[in-house]
Amino acid sequence: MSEVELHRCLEAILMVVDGPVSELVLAQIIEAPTDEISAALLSLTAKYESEQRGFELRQVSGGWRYYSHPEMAPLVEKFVLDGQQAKLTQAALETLAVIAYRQPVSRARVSAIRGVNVEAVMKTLVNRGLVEEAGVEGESGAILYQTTSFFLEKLGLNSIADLPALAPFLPDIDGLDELLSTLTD
Amino acid sequence: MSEVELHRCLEAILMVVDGPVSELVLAQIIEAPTDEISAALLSLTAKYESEQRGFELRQVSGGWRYYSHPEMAPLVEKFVLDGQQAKLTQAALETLAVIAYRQPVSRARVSAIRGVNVEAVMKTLVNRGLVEEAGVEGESGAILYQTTSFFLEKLGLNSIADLPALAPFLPDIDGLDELLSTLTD
Amino acid sequence: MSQKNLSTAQVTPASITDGRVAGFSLHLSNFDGPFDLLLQLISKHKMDITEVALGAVTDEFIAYIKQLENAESGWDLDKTTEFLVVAATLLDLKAAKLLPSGQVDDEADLALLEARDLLFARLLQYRAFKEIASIFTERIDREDKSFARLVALEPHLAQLLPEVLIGVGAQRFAAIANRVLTPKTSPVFSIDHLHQPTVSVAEQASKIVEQLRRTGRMTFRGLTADAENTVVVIARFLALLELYKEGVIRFEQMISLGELQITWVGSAQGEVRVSDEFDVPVQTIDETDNV
Repeated sequence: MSEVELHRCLEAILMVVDGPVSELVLAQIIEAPTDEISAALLSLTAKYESEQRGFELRQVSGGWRYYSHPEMAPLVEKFVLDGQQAKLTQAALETLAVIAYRQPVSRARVSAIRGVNVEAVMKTLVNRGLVEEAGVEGESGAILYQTTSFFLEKLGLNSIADLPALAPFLPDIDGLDELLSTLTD
Repeated sequence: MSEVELHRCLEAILMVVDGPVSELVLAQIIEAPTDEISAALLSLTAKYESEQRGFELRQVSGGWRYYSHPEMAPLVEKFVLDGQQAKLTQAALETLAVIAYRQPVSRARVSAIRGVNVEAVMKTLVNRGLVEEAGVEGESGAILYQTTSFFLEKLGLNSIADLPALAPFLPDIDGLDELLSTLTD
Repeated sequence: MSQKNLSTAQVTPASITDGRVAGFSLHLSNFDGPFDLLLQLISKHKMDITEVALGAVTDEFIAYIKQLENAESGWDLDKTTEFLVVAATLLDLKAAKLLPSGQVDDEADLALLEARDLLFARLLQYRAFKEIASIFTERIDREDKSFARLVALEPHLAQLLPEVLIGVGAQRFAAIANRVLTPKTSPVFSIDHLHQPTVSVAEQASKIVEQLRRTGRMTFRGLTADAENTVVVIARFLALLELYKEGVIRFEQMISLGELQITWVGSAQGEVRVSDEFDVPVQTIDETDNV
């Protein structure tokens, strides 16, 4: 594979994957030798720097990830502080809704219900103090999540019991749980 | 601000967002005229395409965000747990088309246009988040429906105004508009 | 109403022949409602919708309805009516075409023109949306190949975030939960028809025979006064038609839409045969969406 092609593959994967991805995993997915991947990552990083991009590729805790360029920090911080980011996205709201009504619940199960990977959104919700860890699931050892008292406060509720009941046209909880468990297992 | 600098600012901000960002917000943060921002976004998009990047910048559902390049889909799919949602049936697509162009619209009117009962299909579209209720019709009290922002995202549209014009699909015949308006009310 | 014709019907002997031969040898793809069938028939003949060879298409349309009636799945009332409306309009138009052409001077002709224009206007509109639907498919296919960047904020930036806004109230939040938690994979079946027990026409006929033998003469209103629902009313009406065919009753209606009088003219005793052609079990072919 040519370097240009390798760059293209790396860019596509790293742009949409949350969290650092290791060279080994990248090599497996792209089906190229690890040393070629390593070389391509280094040359791509150098290229971004020479092109004065607003972002950069950085190797952090065993993997590669896109970051905004440090020189752009004042601008990005201004954007983050602006309040535009204060509102939850639709994806975050939907994930929060699943956790609120199914807590305590594992990330895998929330993913199965939403039909998408919720890793990034879950991190956001934890970062924003709306969701917290709540022990581990007995058999699987998966981390369970629940909503926080800050979440209740934000929604203007006294307790989880005050959440509006789900509409009656949903299958009853037993049936639904059964259905969902077939999805997650 | 030079175009290179503008590109750098845009790249830095768009790298940290998890939802579409409007040109207006970008203009406020970067402190540049909105039309300059718009032009810079377009030239950046064109640049990525000519450089054969693995990612692209697109305007969807009212804002700009990074996407992996469609040609890289097979590779990215190995990483992303996609919902792999069942494809919409022909009946669902046609119903969605009628709603998109006639919204807000009652179920009865959609039925009249398609010549079949659309009750079940309508439920499916609501369940899948593509269509939502939008109040009731004044006289009849019938529930009205409209498309959602998820529909826009699903179709890669910026807004309902970006739907292709219906006119070219209807033959240019005198009186047809008049006729259709008497039919659908 | 525009008097300009939306269709220029031209029946050529060749297209009739083609239609008849092809109609039963070709398999149409699944269609969804009468407009869909009509469009498929028209496109099969490679005809412009605005220049439809009415005769050929009408014949085939009727042929398909017959075919479907005889098919195992059968038809439900709703579906059949939808198709009959279109078929009746087509037949009207075809009949008009067979008459010597003249000016439009008669009210019936005017009505016919309107019916034709309406039908073709609706068909044109439906075709437009069908074409839009295929654009939607292309767009969705394209979109399914793009994955949005959806990553958590860099940790040092996350600390800067202002206090979060959920942005919706508790009720709206519950509505979102409802939507997300509703299983997306289960098909939605309409079960409305299950609540209605099947009504037997033969059974209704024997009730009517009993009543008419006792009273000799009744109005249709009287005969259906105790009907629990519309289906029973329809069954009794069908039963009356059957009884009329057997020659045991007589209908009288003094004015159009006036009271319908039924008089018993059959024997005072003995069994009256009523065919069971209406009592064939019917499966609904509701438009269920397999998603």
